[in-house]
Amino acid sequence: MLSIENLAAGYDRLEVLHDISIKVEEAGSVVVLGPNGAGKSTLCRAISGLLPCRHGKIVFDGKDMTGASPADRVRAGIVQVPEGRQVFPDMTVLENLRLGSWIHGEPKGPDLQKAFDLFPRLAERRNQNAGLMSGGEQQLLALARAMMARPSLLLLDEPTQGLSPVAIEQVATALISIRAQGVSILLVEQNLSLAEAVGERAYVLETGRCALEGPAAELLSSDAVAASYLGH
Amino acid sequence: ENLTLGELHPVTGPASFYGLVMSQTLKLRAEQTNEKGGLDVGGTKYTLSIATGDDQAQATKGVAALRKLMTDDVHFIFGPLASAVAPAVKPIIDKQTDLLQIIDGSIADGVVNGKNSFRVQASADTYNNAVLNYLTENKVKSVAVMTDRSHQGFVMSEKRMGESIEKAGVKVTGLEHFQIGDTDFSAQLTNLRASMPDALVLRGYPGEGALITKQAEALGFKGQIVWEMGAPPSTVMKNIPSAQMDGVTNCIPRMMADYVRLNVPNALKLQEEFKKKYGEDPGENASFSNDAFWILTTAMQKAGSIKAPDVAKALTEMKVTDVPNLIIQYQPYENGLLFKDGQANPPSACQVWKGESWQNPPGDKIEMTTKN
Amino acid sequence: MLELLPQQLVNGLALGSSYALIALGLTLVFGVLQIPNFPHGELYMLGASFTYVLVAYGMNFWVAVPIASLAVVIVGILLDQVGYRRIDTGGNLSLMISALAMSTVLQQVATLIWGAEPHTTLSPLPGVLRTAYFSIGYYQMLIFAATIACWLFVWVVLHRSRLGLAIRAMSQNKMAAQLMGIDLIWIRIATFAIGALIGGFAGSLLGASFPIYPTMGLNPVLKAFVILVIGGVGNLWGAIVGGFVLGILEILVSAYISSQLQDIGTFAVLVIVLIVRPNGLFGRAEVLR
Amino acid sequence: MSLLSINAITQRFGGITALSDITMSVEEGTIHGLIGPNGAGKTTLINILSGLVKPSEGSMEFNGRQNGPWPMASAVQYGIVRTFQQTRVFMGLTARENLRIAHVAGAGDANADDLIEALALGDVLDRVAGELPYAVLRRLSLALALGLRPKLLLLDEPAVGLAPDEITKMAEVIRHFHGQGLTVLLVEHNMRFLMELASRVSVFVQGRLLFEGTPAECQNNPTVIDAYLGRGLKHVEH
Amino acid sequence: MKQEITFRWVIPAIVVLLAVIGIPFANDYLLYVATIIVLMSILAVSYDVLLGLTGYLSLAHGFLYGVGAYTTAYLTTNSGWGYWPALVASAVISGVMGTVIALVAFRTRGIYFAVLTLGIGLVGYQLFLVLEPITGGVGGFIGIPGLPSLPGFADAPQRNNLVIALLVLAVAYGASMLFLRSSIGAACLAVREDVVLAQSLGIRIGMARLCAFSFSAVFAGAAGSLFAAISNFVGPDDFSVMATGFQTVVYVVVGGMGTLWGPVLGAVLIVALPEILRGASTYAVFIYGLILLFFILFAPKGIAGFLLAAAKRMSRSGRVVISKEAEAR
Ligand SMILES: Nc1ncnc2c1ncn2[C@@H]1O[C@H](COP(=O)(O)OP(=O)(O)OP(=O)(O)O)[C@@H](O)[C@H]1O
Ligand SMILES: Nc1ncnc2c1ncn2[C@@H]1O[C@H](COP(=O)(O)OP(=O)(O)OP(=O)(O)O)[C@@H](O)[C@H]1O
Ligand SMILES: [Mg+2]
Ligand SMILES: [Mg+2]
Repeated sequence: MLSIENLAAGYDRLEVLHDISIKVEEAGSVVVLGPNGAGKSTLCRAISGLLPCRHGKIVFDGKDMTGASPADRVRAGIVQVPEGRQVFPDMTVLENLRLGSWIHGEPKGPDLQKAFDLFPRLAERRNQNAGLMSGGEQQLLALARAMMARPSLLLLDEPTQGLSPVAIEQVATALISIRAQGVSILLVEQNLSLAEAVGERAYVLETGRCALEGPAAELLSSDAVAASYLGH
Repeated sequence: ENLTLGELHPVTGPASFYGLVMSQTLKLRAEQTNEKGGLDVGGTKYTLSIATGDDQAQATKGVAALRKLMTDDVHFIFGPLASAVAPAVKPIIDKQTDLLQIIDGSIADGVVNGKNSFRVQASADTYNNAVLNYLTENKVKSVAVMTDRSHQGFVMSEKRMGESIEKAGVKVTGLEHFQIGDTDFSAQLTNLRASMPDALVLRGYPGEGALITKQAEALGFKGQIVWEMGAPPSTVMKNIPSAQMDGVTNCIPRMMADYVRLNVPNALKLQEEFKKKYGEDPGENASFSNDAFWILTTAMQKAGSIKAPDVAKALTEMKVTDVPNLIIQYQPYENGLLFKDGQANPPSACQVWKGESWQNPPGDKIEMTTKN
Repeated sequence: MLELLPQQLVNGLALGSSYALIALGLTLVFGVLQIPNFPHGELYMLGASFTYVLVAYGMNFWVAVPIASLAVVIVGILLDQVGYRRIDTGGNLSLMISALAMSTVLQQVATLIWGAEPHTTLSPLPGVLRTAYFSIGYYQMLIFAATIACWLFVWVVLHRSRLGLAIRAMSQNKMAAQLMGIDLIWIRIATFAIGALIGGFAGSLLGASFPIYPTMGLNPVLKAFVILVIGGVGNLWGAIVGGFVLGILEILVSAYISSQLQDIGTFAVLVIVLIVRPNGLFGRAEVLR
Repeated sequence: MSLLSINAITQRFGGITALSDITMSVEEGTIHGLIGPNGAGKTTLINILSGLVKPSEGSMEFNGRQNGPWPMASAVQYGIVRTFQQTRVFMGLTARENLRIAHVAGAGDANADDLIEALALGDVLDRVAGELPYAVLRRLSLALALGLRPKLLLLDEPAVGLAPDEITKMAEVIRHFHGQGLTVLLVEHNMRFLMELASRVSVFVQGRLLFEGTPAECQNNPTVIDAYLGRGLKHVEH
Repeated sequence: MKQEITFRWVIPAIVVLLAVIGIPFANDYLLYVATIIVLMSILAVSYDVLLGLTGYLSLAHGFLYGVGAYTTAYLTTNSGWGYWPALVASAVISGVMGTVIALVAFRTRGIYFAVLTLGIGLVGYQLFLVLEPITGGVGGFIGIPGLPSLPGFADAPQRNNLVIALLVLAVAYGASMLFLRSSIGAACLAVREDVVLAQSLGIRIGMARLCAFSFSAVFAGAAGSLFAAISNFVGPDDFSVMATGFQTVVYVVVGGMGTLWGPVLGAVLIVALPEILRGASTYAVFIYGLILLFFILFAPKGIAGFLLAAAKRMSRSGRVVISKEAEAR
């Protein structure tokens, strides 16, 4: 579904990612781990087109997306839940969700209903401005909003930041169920339990390079991860 | 020999419409003089050139421009036009002994010293008296006055004018103000209309004048409208349909177009020459610049010197009849002198709008005081 | 004097509607893109000048208005692409200087083409409605109607259209808007186009009652900023109400206090409004998180 | 003696009651945990205690002083300092300037070196905060608060978004300053982190104080498990 | 950062050097233009303390500059004061005015602050027009005594003016540097970057920004006072919002905000440019606008930002600063 070859990206004169290659299978799920500042978010931005590729190739669904605009990528099905929520603060919850389904025109009733079923808090607060929600509530909104776009590849950049344990459980359930519907997932996560629950394959980034890669279950329990990632 | 004469006029900026013509007139005159072999002063032939100091009608810019002219060894200055600039350059000019200024534009109070600064343009009082004469001659009983409060000359003489109107037995029913660039005068006009004056006097620039005239009519003012402003028909027409101007009277010192209409030969000559060179009409203020040029050069010839103090002395002793080529028919002071305390005295009159332009009222005659 | 009040209020409404019309486009661009678009005054001037030129060449006024307004749209989009897009992340103040510079350049271009002298297109709708209490020009009534129509138009675009949703999204979070699949470039162009359209339209209409000259936009744009703030930034309704408030205030001060103190009175009231309501009449306080 | 006591604080936003009738206290010298589902009102409480938001009802006492809450500047002066859930430092200034501001604002005695060392900021002092990695920003924001030498530090999710090794560092820092006598009110969703540090825990649900006890009691309380901890994931497995 | 500190000394050194070399030879016109540049630099440097340090955009400073000018005009012409006491009085009165304005204006922020001060500036300008007995109305104030001569400059008034203006600039620059380094300066920075965070750190933000405003008002008054004495004439037009008020912002932004030396360069460029363009006559303003546009487009952080980046590149020491701010919002 998504294949990234020898990608390099960065900010101004600072190159953050060097020579990254990652594959996400159709309906597959990949977790990306790594210490702070490893370049995980940068990777997400490069995939969704917010940052230009300096080198390498991004192929999605058989099409070369390397130079495509963010909007084109969204229309192709690559949808990101950005790090740090990024809701539209002065718009209501409902409007935020409407924007989620921007590429499809007005949101379909069932899509909305699904989002509200998943996170009832959003239904309760549908007319509250998103900026007035608590941190965790905003995070849930960001997630629901991304689902509204009916992605074929969902990029999640630390979606559990600031979520309570129960909410993380809900998110895990949701992710597992949308994967079951055939959506591919690329998940950046610090929370290993979620990573384990959702991921099939795992990559570990370190200072902008792929340090380790392998089946998630294996990798996450290996000593190598403990050494490179947990800092023990 | 070369002789550079300086000018302070706004050739750029919003006032350039007025300033540019003056600058062009001076250049035209200098060129013609050079074509005739230059200006003969005491046996030496001087080739004239005009150095333009663009003041953009702003005080600080004007001072810088004057300083630049002075460092370029210029000792004679025409201008300024803008009343913001005239007082700002005054302290510098007052202090200078080898600098001579002839104001051809500003009518501000207190900018002429009669020693090394002279003015060929009228003073504000001349403007005001033109209106006053009109009011008394036409037996107007009551009048309301609207003044552009950013116009130095008009504002500073406003009180004097009000007093003299009352003294002449005309009732002042209201005094209102506006500002250049304003576009809505309805509040003032509503008030003034309610005070029911026979006449409404507008003091400022034609752009606003036309708008006020238009809006006064829309608000139902039926009395006589009297302008007190230099108002070339081209500008007036651009702001108001000519039909709505019918019957408006303008009382000011006579200017270029007026002299052309009265067939004053020098005016016709300038009109023709200017049109030939620049392709358009010279506009109102050209007459002042033209006359300033001739007055200065004649004074130089009379003094036989191009030293400013000598020329200044010649100016104080100059008679109206001494200067050839004048357009404006200056009224001589005692002994036929052109200046008194540095101020010349151009005659004023009223013109009435008819059809597409100002017309001299029937029977209007000009008393010729100069060689023409 | 009180018997003149109806007339003065009508005067104020007429003046206010011209202010509001100019402020509307500015509010849109400022509210959405946070760009202090000083050249909005020049767009206004160009709307008037283009109309003048077209009418001078014999075109019917009502045909000239839409053509001139559309021509201004092109200039508006150019302004953005040349002067703002490059420095969009450079902070508000560099945008402001850029705006001032472009204002100057446009004024000068207009001076070089048409000269500094004022022009007017003759009013296409002369005539005055006279009642027992007040009189008002038909054309002023038309402008009043145009103002309300423009406000409705912008309101519908912003709050009832998909484009509007995207415009608001962009104004709140550019990055997230991109992630929704919104093409920022086009939204930006659309915003500027609408802003310029209204600016040009305002100039085109008002040019038939006011003199047209290169710096004619200066005063209106300053007033428009004042209105923007009185109403509350980004609030369309505020722009309309602010425009009328300012118009009526100016008239009342000038009528009942002194025409010499017109500006002092008006701006003193502005100062008081802001002291009492630091975010304008309809502005909301910023949320602190 | 309680350093901080909160008396019947209620906070309403329009129709929403974010906090209702909260009464609790924080003992001097403890690390007091505060947990609860998203939107329970934890941040709102911190906002109130630090003087950013005025409560609809209720009062607080701090360090023998009555009639709180106080405006922010006074609260800081009395020794109540907070951090923010979303990282907040002076992004356009260097780390050094950031610290200087905190230093200037604080009492002024030179604990700066101690801070820089404890928070491992020595290498980044001359870099503009905006270009620093997230984890360092998180520490820098803590350094700003600590630079004021507070008595009571209100921490709003200090570990959020941090990788495990950084979380360990963060815990060490908090423990270090706690060892110097600092009292902490700690809001956090990372249970392992919180349970390791806190000696008492309060649980908010929907703006109400649901439970208060030791971490162990808390983890075993069925209502807390239902409302907050959940059962499915091995949540403590960080 | 190191380059920044170097520039802070290098630029004044260059100014002094130019003055020492240039003053004996320059003609009156150059001296006058240089004097105006120095006056504007005084305005710009002190204004930078407000705009650059706290981020508050005031458009009332044209008015405060005018207050200084009219105070000196009135005191020296009508009340027979000597110049130096009048200078001090002008600075004080303008400072007090500034403080009052600040107390009112700081209830707002952002664009609201800018427009509120714009309103105050407009009212102030109108007051100059209306308060005729004190200000002379539209006609202005004529016949203001010039600056007293310094020893050795008695017969070169233009040189004398420039030297005195330079001395005041030195005072303004020095005071601004001290302000920047003081604890209030630090507090101002905090206010500019993040008001809420500043408050949460216990900074009395009201006090900090008030000090910055008053400080800039004092020097605006001093600059105005010099202007009155140097021109021997003051009229309202120089103090309108569109004139000095906006111009000061332009000096600071084009020069480079928050650096103190940048605004001096800004003032040099913006004041000198129209003089250089005098030859272009009708095209002058057009070219001026284009150059201004060019500068801001290609050096959005001002001349100072441009120079600093160049210096950095040369010493190849660092990376360009990209702030995360935009994203965090
Ligand atoms: N906008 C930016 N400008 C400059 N540098 C940046 C920017 N964003 C990130 N960086 C730098 O790029 C590097 C990688 O950052 P990135 O955000 O991709 O890391 P990450 O793995 O997502 O970390 P975290 O776990 O903290 O989210 C860091 O050194 C960071 O400082
Ligand atoms: N200014 C406000 N206006 C309206 N509602 C608000 C406001 N501030 C907070 N709320 C609501 O109050 C509730 C409590 O918010 P708070 O931020 O305190 O939650 P929290 O416990 O910190 O949650 P989280 O763990 O997600 O950060 C939320 O439902 C939020 O939507
Ligand atoms: Mg990240
Ligand atoms: Mg919270």
